[in-house]
Amino acid sequence: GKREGSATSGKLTIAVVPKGTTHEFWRSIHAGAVKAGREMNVEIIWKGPMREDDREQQISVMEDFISRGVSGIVLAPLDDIALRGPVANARAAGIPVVIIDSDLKSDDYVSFAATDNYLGGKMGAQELIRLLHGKGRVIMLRVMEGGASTTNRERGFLETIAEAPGITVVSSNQYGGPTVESAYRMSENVLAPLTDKSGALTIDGIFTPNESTTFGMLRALQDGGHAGKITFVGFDASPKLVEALRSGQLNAFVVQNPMSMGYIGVKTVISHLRGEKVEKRIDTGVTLVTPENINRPDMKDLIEPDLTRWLE
Amino acid sequence: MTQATPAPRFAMRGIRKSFGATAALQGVDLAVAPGEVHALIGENGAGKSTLMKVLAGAIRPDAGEMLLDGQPFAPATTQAAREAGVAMIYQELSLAPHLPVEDNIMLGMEPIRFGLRDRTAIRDRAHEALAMLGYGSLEPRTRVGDLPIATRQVVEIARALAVGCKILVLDEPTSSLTLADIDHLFGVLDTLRSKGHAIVYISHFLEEVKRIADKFTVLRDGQTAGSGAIAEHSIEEIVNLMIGRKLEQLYPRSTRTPGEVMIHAVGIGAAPKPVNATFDLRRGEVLGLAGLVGAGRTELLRTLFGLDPVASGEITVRVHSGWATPRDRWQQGAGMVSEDRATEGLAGSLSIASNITMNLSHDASPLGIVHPRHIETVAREWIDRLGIRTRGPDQEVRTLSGGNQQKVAIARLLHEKVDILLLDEPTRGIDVASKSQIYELIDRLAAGDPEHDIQPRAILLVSSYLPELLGVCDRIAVMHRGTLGPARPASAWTEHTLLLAATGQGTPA
Amino acid sequence: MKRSSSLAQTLGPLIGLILIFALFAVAGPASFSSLNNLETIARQTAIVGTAALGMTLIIIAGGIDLSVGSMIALVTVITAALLQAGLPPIVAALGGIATGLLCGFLNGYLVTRLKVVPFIVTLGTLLVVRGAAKGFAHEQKIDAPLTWLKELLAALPQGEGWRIVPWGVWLAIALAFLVAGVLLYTRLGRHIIAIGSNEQTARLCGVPVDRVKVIVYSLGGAFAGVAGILQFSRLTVGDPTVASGVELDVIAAVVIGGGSLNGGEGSIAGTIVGALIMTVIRSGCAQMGLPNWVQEMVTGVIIVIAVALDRWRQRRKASGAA
Amino acid sequence: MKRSSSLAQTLGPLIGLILIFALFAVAGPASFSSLNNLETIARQTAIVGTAALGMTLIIIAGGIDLSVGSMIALVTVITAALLQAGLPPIVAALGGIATGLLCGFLNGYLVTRLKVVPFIVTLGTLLVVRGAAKGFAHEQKIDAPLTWLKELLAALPQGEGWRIVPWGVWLAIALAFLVAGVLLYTRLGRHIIAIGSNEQTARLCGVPVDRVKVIVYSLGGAFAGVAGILQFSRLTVGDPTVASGVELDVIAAVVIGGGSLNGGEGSIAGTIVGALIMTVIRSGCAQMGLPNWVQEMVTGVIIVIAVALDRWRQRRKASGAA
Ligand SMILES: Nc1ncnc2c1ncn2[C@@H]1O[C@H](COP(=O)(O)OP(=O)(O)OP(=O)(O)O)[C@@H](O)[C@H]1O
Ligand SMILES: Nc1ncnc2c1ncn2[C@@H]1O[C@H](COP(=O)(O)OP(=O)(O)OP(=O)(O)O)[C@@H](O)[C@H]1O
Ligand SMILES: [Mg+2]
Ligand SMILES: [Mg+2]
Repeated sequence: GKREGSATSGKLTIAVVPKGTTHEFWRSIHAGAVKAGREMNVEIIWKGPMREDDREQQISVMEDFISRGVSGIVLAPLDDIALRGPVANARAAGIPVVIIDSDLKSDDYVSFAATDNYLGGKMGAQELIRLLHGKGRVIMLRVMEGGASTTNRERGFLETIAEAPGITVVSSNQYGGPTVESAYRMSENVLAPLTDKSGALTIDGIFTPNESTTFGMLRALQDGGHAGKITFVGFDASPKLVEALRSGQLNAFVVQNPMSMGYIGVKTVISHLRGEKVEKRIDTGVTLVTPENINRPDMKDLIEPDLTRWLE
Repeated sequence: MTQATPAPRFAMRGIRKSFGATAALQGVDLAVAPGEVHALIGENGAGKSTLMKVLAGAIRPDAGEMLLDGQPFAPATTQAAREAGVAMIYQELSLAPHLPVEDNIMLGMEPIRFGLRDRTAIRDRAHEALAMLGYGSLEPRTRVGDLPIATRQVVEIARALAVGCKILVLDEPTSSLTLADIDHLFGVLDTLRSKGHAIVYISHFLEEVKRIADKFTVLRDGQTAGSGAIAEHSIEEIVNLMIGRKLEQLYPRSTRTPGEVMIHAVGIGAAPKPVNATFDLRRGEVLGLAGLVGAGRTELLRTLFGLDPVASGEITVRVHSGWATPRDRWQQGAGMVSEDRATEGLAGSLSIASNITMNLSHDASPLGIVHPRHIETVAREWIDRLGIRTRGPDQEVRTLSGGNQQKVAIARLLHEKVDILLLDEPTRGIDVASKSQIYELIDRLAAGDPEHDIQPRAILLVSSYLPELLGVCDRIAVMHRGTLGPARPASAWTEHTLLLAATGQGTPA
Repeated sequence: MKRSSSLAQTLGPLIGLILIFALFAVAGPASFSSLNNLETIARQTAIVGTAALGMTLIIIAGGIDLSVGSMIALVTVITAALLQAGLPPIVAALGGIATGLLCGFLNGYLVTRLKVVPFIVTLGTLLVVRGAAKGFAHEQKIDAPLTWLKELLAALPQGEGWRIVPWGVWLAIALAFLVAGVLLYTRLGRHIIAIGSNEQTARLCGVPVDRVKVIVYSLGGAFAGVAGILQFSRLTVGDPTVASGVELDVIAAVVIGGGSLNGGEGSIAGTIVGALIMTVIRSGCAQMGLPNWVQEMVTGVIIVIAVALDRWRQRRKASGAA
Repeated sequence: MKRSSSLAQTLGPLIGLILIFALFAVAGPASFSSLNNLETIARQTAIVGTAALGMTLIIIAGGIDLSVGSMIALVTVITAALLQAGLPPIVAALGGIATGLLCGFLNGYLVTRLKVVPFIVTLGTLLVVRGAAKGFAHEQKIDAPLTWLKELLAALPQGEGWRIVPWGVWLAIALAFLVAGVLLYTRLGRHIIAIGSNEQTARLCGVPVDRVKVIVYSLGGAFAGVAGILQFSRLTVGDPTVASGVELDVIAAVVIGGGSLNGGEGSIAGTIVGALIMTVIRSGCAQMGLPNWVQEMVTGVIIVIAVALDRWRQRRKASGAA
């Protein structure tokens, strides 16, 4: 039988499938999922693809969980179409799926809990316009070809920034790639032709749509001695980025609420298993963090959550 | 020879070929009639192989023309030459070790049936060719890589026979064949001759040449030095033509005084051979090991030298007993020349200098620093002393002629100043003049030079060439199926008794 | 005795596979050895396995092909675009495979004409083909209408259990038999081994070395094309970033299965076993819920042990029996 | 004549490098050939270049090391952890390098003891070491206090122009000279070449083959360790996911520079030029603002052309002058 895994243990087993496992962001989701698991007394299995951009692998992981017969799955799909098949299979096997983080073009899932990524990009753009007083030259470093959530942020940013007539986007077609090092190197290469003879940058603002590009760009700015001299809005938090914000090298970043995303994802799937009615779309919120609001107590859980409490 | 000069099957005229600065062929003529076995003779590096590779389409000549049955012939590829009926057995074995015997024999000529290769036909034709050479019992599905070197040579010959040809070129086919195999081969050559094939036979064994060939051509330094009918010339005359002077005594023999025991071996056994080998090797003597191919002499040497594991018995090299790595053996003052030059003996892509000094045990400073100039000087010295024919110490070893390669392998031992020399077929593929140089060298090493305070060495010589064993060695032991017989003074053996012992019919001690 | 050597050579990896499977069957959840999961493993192996068929030929011929992952990506993109253009699925699939074949032909052509080592040529085409895929797809995924292509590697629907595995897996199995047959029963197969074993000899014997190489790389491309179709079947979109780094998996499958990067050695059965070993480890670790990093370590250790045991067994046999 | 051959062999790649550079200097933005950008190129090459020094030795000895990227990642993690534990930077750096050396030793030990081909052994350690890095770092980046280590590869601060490039690049250059010296002027270097040219001959000649191999892989690990320190210097955090896939870049640098995967051939100067070629292409394309996919295609094409021209030149010379 397909449900033997859960039947023998008597306890519900919820598989949480992230896009990757090593970014800060996913650890927060993991912590949120574990938190929900402890509260509701279910077993949480955490398993993502080995390579962080590998759709094929994520499909395999889903298949393995369906074979194993877990009670429910919380999935952050790497692709809005490619994961349709596994989700449909899960449904056929009687396993409910809750989608988090990125959308899936399918009707087979129970609920979708995520950040409004387009809004996140839009908020970044608005902050940059505000900081630059509506005029200047800006660049944006993209993340990866075809990533749905970051593409939405990039779109949100570009469409909003286009509404400010005084601002020109000088470069927006370069990709930082999968790792910090690749983003770093690409940042250096993008900045090089935008440097004048005196070594100063000929641009005024920068937007980067995720953690690795933000950190890579920050390192490139620090290296070139530009950090703090240029308006820089990033996305996602990590200790180094918080430090940069406090020291003025980063002017603002947009954060999601990954912990609540993980928490809500697990909770929703359990509610569904218990026969309760759940909403089809749940917004987990985006917040702009600036030097002014960073010390507010409610920000602490967003940017420096105490993950170790939940992860071992 | 009964007819009056028939039209040649093929003729080569004014063939020239240079490799960079080396002029390998400088206008050579050669014509061979149907039904003629033509011996091509010459020193190492004279250009024999190069000439025949031109005929076989493996090398494009710089100048000259060829006629095949009176028609102009200029094969662009080996395939074209093969299709025109030229088959060649190359000097360096050229087999695909991962394929079975049958596929090696039929490679490039596989019969096809229903779009698939016709395995029965392939097997039959391979078997047929092997049977002609007396190897009907060799399983055609054996991987060539699993065969000993001698059997590989048989496979190589079988390949040339299997495809059917008008012209057959054999470049030193007997360098690692047994006497029985040679008899078989000559039988086959006789048959082919009577069928009107033209055969070119390259060999450094002039006795063989005398036996099989009708005519001969001598090459010297890429030029034709002479030719004629074999029957009308003595071996001495041919040698004179080859080297341009009279050869002194072939097997020199100084007074040798056996000294202390250098290798003491008792009941050496290894899987699967040797089974049981007991002998003593003393300083100042040359001990010969005779035996049929496959008897296990090579294995005995490899076991002694630490290249293969020992299964039983005791080895003592000087004061060191027990098994040791090749590195230890060098340090104990022993060195070995491998029978397999191409795959083990030499690093073909490295220079002469690197090959001679590969070990570097005493060329480097205590900190391991090496001066390239020093190595070059050392190499130059050995090139001079052994008369290695080369552009210089930097030449890649694989571009040397076979005999000169062998000298490089021996130079390595001399350079390391070893006291014990294990020589496995050291004169394979070497011309008469070089052979005599090597015999002289062996003699000098065994005798030592008291005047210059040079100690005599101990030499273990494996050879399948009986005259050489009888001429060079002080004592000879015969190995039969892995068991080594007692060593007796060379004067107590004749070729005949050696052969009997090697086939297991020898008189017990 | 030597007759069975190619079978015997596959025996080592096969024993390894069985041991590893047994390990997970005992240590993992009960579901691991269920029929259902066997089907999953078969489906997950199909893509790498199919690409590895071509790679086996290339490696036996003494070459290597790093561009296989990029080719798979390009094929998914082309297939998706053809479907989107309204062509029937079979035409789209054939178009995809033809694309793979063409890329393979390019590899072969460059290797034989430029006399550049295959590592560099295919490193170049790895980049070129990947770039072409991205450019063609405008750096995005290409959506395609759902067709029967998606059934190729989909989990079996209820009531079709008689098929045991989906059509795509059967296709891969059929291709494996075909390639094994080519190696064993055709002149081409012998020539491939001869070239990998000793190129010089092959040339001297009149084997059309360059032509065979071009054929081998083209076949490699065609199999990457089929793998691309299977990949597309799983993704249902054309994805220019898919299968990056898959070349290492494919090459590893061949080498675990007894292939030698020096050429001359390798077998289809071994390659399939090699590909299965890797899927089983991955699937087993995933189902045991091991963290990614433990899974990576376990995979690494098992690969080395499996190959070491096999080589040790072979050496022992060689010295014992010869 | 052969005396200068190693220099002459590097000439080909060098001409390639100069041509490629000229191409971008003309076609790209003016900033490309600025001193500033030269410094950036030097900094970006340092990591791959340093790792490639060890890889050159390994490849000359006839081996390969796929685990170099994983080692770099582990070294950044260990170094960060040591710094976090309050150790002085120099100790942390040495600890990192020692980690690399240990991993390399493991590779060498397994290759010589298990008699498994290096491709498989290092594929295994690629996974094991990467897994260890992730596990050690709890699948997270490890923050570390800022120390002078970060200056190693940082852009030169104002007023320190006399250094031309940062210390890390000087370190890499010094190491390059050191390794080139070892290859040319030491017994070890000669033995490495001998083993790569013909291992059997080397064994027959009393070269301690296994010992030399272990040393070579250990050195490879140590250089990966130094590369890891440089990588850490750029990141300032320990990142267990960094440098994945970098092994292909490193191997490519060696092969573009004239190294042969069959062993026996390769040179340090060539390797450095090879690494520079790749950085220059990447940097040039990015600065011209070409889309990513065009960059990839251009890189692929240039790599193949560069190597093809070099080989062609060598062949012509060999047949013309030799
Ligand atoms: N590929 C090559 N490159 C450079 N020189 C070569 C090459 N092949 C042969 N030679 C040179 O050409 C000359 C003739 O060589 P060849 O092999 O024809 O001699 P051979 O008469 O067959 O000698 P042996 O009896 O030793 O086989 C030699 O000086 C050899 O060094
Ligand atoms: N005709 C054959 N068919 C199969 N195996 C053979 C044959 N002849 C020899 N062998 C194997 O080859 C090995 C001995 O090889 P090898 O020829 O090197 O011995 P050897 O006495 O050193 O001969 P030589 O030095 O004259 O070549 C043994 O393992 C033997 O079983
Ligand atoms: Mg010759
Ligand atoms: Mg022998």
